[in-house]
Amino acid sequence: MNDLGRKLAKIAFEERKADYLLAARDESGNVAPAFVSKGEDVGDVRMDVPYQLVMVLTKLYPWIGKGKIAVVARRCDEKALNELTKRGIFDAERIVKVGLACSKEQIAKCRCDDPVPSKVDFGEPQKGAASDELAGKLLKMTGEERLKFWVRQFRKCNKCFGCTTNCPVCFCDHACVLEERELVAEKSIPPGLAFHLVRSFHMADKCIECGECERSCPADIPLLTLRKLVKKDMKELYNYAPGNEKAISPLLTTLEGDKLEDDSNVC
Amino acid sequence: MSEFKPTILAFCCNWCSYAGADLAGVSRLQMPPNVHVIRVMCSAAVKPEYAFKALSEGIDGVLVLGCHIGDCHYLTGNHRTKKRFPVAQRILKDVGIDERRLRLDWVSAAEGEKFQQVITEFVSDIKKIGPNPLREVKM
Amino acid sequence: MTDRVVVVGGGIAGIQAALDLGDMGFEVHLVEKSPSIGGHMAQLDKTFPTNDCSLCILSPKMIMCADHERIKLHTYSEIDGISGKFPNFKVRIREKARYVDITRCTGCGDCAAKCPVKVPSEYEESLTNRKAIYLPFPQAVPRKVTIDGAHCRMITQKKCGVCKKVCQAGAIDYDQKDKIVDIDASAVVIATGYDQMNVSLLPQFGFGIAKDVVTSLQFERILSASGPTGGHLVRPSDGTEPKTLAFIQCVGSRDAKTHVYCSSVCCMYATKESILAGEHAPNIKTTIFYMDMRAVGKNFQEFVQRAKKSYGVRYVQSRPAKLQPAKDGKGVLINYEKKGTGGEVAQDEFDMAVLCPALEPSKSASKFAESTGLKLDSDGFFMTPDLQHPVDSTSKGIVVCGFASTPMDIPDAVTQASSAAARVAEMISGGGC
Amino acid sequence: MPRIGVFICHCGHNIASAVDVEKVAEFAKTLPDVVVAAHNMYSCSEEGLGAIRKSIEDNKLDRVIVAACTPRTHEPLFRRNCERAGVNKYLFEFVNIREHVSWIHAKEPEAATEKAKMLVAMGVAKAALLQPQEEMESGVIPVAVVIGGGISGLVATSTLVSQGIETHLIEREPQLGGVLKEIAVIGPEMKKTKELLDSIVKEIKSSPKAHIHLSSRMTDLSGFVGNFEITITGADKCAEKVKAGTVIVATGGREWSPQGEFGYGKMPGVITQLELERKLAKGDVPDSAAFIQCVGARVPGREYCSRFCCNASIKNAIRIIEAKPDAQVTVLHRDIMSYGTAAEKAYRDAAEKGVRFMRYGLESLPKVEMAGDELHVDVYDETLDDIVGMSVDNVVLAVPMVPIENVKDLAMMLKVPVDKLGFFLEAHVKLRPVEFATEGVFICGTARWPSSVSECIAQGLAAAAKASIPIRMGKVKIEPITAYSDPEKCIACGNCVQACPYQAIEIVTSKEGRKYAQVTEAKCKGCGNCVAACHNDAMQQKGFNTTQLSAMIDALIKNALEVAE
Repeated sequence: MNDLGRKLAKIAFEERKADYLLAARDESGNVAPAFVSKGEDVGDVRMDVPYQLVMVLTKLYPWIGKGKIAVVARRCDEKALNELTKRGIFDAERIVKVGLACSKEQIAKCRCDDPVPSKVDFGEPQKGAASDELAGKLLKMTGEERLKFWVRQFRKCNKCFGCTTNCPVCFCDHACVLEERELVAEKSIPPGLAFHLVRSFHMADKCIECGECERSCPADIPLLTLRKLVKKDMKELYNYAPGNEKAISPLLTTLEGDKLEDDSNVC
Repeated sequence: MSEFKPTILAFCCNWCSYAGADLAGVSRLQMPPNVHVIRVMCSAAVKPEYAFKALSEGIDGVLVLGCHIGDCHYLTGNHRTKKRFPVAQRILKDVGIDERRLRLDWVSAAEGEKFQQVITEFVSDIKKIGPNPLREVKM
Repeated sequence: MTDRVVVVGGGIAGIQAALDLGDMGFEVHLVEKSPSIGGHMAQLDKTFPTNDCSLCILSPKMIMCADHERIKLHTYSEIDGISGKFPNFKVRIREKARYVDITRCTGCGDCAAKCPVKVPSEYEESLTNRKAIYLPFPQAVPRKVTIDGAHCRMITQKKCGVCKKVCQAGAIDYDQKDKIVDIDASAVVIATGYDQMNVSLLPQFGFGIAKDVVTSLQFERILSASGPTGGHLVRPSDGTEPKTLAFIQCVGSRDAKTHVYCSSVCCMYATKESILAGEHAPNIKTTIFYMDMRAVGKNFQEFVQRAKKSYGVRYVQSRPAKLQPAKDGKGVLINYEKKGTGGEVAQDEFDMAVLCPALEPSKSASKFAESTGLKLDSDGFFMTPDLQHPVDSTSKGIVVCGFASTPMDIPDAVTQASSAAARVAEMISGGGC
Repeated sequence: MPRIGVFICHCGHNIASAVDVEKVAEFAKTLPDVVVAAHNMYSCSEEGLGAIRKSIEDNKLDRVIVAACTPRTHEPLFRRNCERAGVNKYLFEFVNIREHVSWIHAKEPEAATEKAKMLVAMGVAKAALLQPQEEMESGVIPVAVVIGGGISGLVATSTLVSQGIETHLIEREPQLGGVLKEIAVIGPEMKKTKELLDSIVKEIKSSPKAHIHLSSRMTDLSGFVGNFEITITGADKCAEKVKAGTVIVATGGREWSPQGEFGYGKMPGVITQLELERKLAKGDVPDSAAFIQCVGARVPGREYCSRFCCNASIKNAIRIIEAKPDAQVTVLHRDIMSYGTAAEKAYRDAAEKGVRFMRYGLESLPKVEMAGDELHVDVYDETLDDIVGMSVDNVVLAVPMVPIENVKDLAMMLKVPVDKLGFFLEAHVKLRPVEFATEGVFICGTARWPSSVSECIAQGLAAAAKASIPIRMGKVKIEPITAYSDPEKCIACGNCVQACPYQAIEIVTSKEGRKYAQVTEAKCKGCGNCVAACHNDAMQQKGFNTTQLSAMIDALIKNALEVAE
């Protein structure tokens, strides 16, 4: 167990009274998830690789009947946990977060503008990236140019579902509607544009911009840029950023902050 | 190619806009023949996914017509429609499809003339915007 | 003791009573004297205080009534007489000749298009004409045409016959006669509603003298999108949009010379119509001349506040004495006493004025009153003396609901219709007291 | 494979004038699964319906499409017609080519015919995927529960039991009568309250069907129309469970207590209307009185008019003058709300008997002070443009009726809404005044809105009439357009639960421990909110499921876009 491991174990088990700890560690030169219970050796912890621990937690959680679970969480993981809690996947009391502030390189790779978790236990808090450079260029384009850009990008998609499988907040894995024939033209590779439009809509009120979809896409489609464009829309429309725990339930299905009588009822 | 005749899909709710469309018919209000109405029980039952499917496969315009806020037969159905569709419109814009191809509006059961006005306006808007580029672009 | 009930009057109260009784398992005969059920509510553009479109909420009930397997509609029919006593009444219904076979007519309206005879339309309060063969309004139930025998040239002078030629369904039958239908029923529900008082009896209010003085029902038709002006607020004299509008409350009501009672609904519908006028003509200046602004129901006071604040409606507490045409027959000059000036009379000019006439119980009901022991009060309303049974009339087995018993608004009329259904159920199945 | 029959209607020439009906019928024959396509003059007439039935039998059809007018009027007629020909009435699709085509494209026959073809193609695509449905029915327990033993609750109970319906009446006080008990005489006819209440209570007690629970409260309610389960907790804290088909809420209201207005609480002679009722009942009649109307009503924060206080003041003014003919009685008001026949007559009688009515405005409120041990009232009189003073034995404050204290938790328990003031919110303020949006729960009396005694009685009767309907019918019919979930696809994210306006969906756990969303069909109104909220098509709506609607879009794309090419 390296120093990081010892410090992590102390925070998780002693300070935060967790019964289990989920972190990423070094295993013969690779990085792998480690799930240890109190007292076990957590091994040589690694915090420099953007590992999707929340994905692992979603899979393990149903099998761990009771007890508190500590998990190393960057700011995007923390936001993912909030959105998943809102949708009944976890119950909040059983999850303990150990805050990891992302390094400059990681922030640059994700063009992340919100890299610092609410409680920082590891890493130095850095300033977020100003904005997604490609998104800026796209916004300046005309509609036709933008459409040409995205049609050329989505033509490379071979419907491998890498983006949905590795997305922490995309949890209808075994029944994703995008596999249904109706919504996306049958047997068509690349899938119709509807595939990406529908996915963008589903992500609109829960995408936490962890960048995993872009990293997992074999065709290097700038999916994170598309997510950031939609994020800007949600901010402008509803002043809402996915992942904020104050909003108790998913924005698009609730009537939060919506006055029920509307005097525009003038016909 | 002859003058562009748009193909438009409309979702009307059984209690208000579909009845408004009927009243426009009963009052013989003439309007362009490009809009095809699908009846649903409430505008809140219209999944934005339908609009994405239609627009990405060449339909030129999609219209969702619900009851006025406060008139919804199911109390708050149209509040959700009012919240969902602006997001769908913005996503179309982000991808480069003219978001005016998707329009949300309210028509009461007594507003035959408003139905005529919305249909006429939407068809002329779509004619100005032009054919849906995705019609030729086979992905 | 059968479980058959006759409901007299096809307005909102009659429709609601019929629906409730039908749902309770009784066999209902709903008798309506005009060609379609719906009553005055069908003429309204919107209803207070929510500004719901009146027909939007009424026509589903009309269709349910026509489609209900235990309700039989007798439209364009009148009650010739009611004999017998509870629980064995014999009700004689006269189904007036329509000269149209309603099993064949599909309400397509070709006949009306071709009919040469024009008659002032009752539904449009004589603002426009209908034909001698007509569908009262597009959403009429049943959606069948009727030949008005008094004006049809074929019936009166045996000339024309255009409608028969045009009718592809072969539904026209000029030799149709009135049909008498005798129903033995255990109970009768009276829901005959109201009619607007004839305001030409009060010449000081200028109706029929000043073209731009209209009744409130006429104003509803002017506001209605399916009305004669297509919903454009224009005044009768020159078809221009009025800039200033006046409402006169209590025309014939609360007046010892005509009717002592208060008609209960005029304050609220005047407020509603003033709001609608503000929506149709945004910079219109509206004044309501009232005595007491009786806004007593749910959200009614807020409705009045909304008229004052968002639509700038001016409420003047005064009872106008005289209305007369302004220069060259257009507009209206109104003389009224200015409050707080010790009786000084002012005269203002308005582009248009709306009279809110007293609402009288419909005359058709009083015909069979004596034969059934139904007593009417001094104003012509059916007496309902027993406080514990507010819908029971003075004749056992006959209940009264809606405006026929006392002035009330639509929610109270609908409530009383259900109360009438409860009383009938109590009397028939429960062996009520 | 479905066998589809398409029947295009001429509707005389209403459709045929703009739509080439034969061409549409020819086109319909080319559509997948269409076995026969015919057209007739009037599909809705007897022989039109007969022709369809015959074609169903001859061609062994199992899907029927009628292309004619609007489904909103004749859909039930054509559904019943299919049923008579042996086809499940929900394997029927109505295509509107009159109001939506021929009547609005009268001058463009080719375009109208093309559009009619498209709509028929979309109708056929949907019809092919329709599933047979049965109108669901759920039983109704023939018992009613009335909450609240005031005048409205009593009348509702008495009419229900005398219709032979078993009824439980729950009253939280040890005796029946509610607020009305404190009023000796009811205006304007001056009927004795005791006589009225005793007569109704006698009627209730004489029926074996009535169960009166005094000093009891409803502490829980679950279930839905037809089978509610209500827990009644008595004074001795023992809980009794009652099963019922329908519930009537008649919990009434209470008099608003002034917070020192016009010296209330400081000057002894300043009393509320109910306090005056108690004085008059004891025969303690003042020599002079000033009624002040709209105290705590029609003011910012409580804008509403409490409807009956003017008539109550007029009644009590007349009682004072009749007891003491030379008593000085003045009513200070901002409008006299004596609507209707009897109330307006009483207003005139009071004036004739010498009651003085003076109007005041919010800007010039009457002032009440003690002059020695005498109460003195000053009010600005417009007509005289001067202050008028009077000394009186009593100043009677006509205060509004307000909802009972615990109305919020009662509403939570019933899962019915209250408005911002705390009065219960009925289903529709104009046309469903005694029903809640939640089926099977009804409302009457001052819990809905302040009402006069005769109005409360009428509302009690009306609520009872509505409550008796499901019980008399013995079953509640549910149109099969309700939602249903596919447990395999559902991941229990709860989007649908939050989207449902009728709380008809809950997350349940299957035997194998898997969580999924389940719809209670009796509560579902078929709005489809949940379907749109569900991201992976686990939630579907009968008659409008996503496969059917997507097939309609496909049909439009296939037929319209290829034609346009």
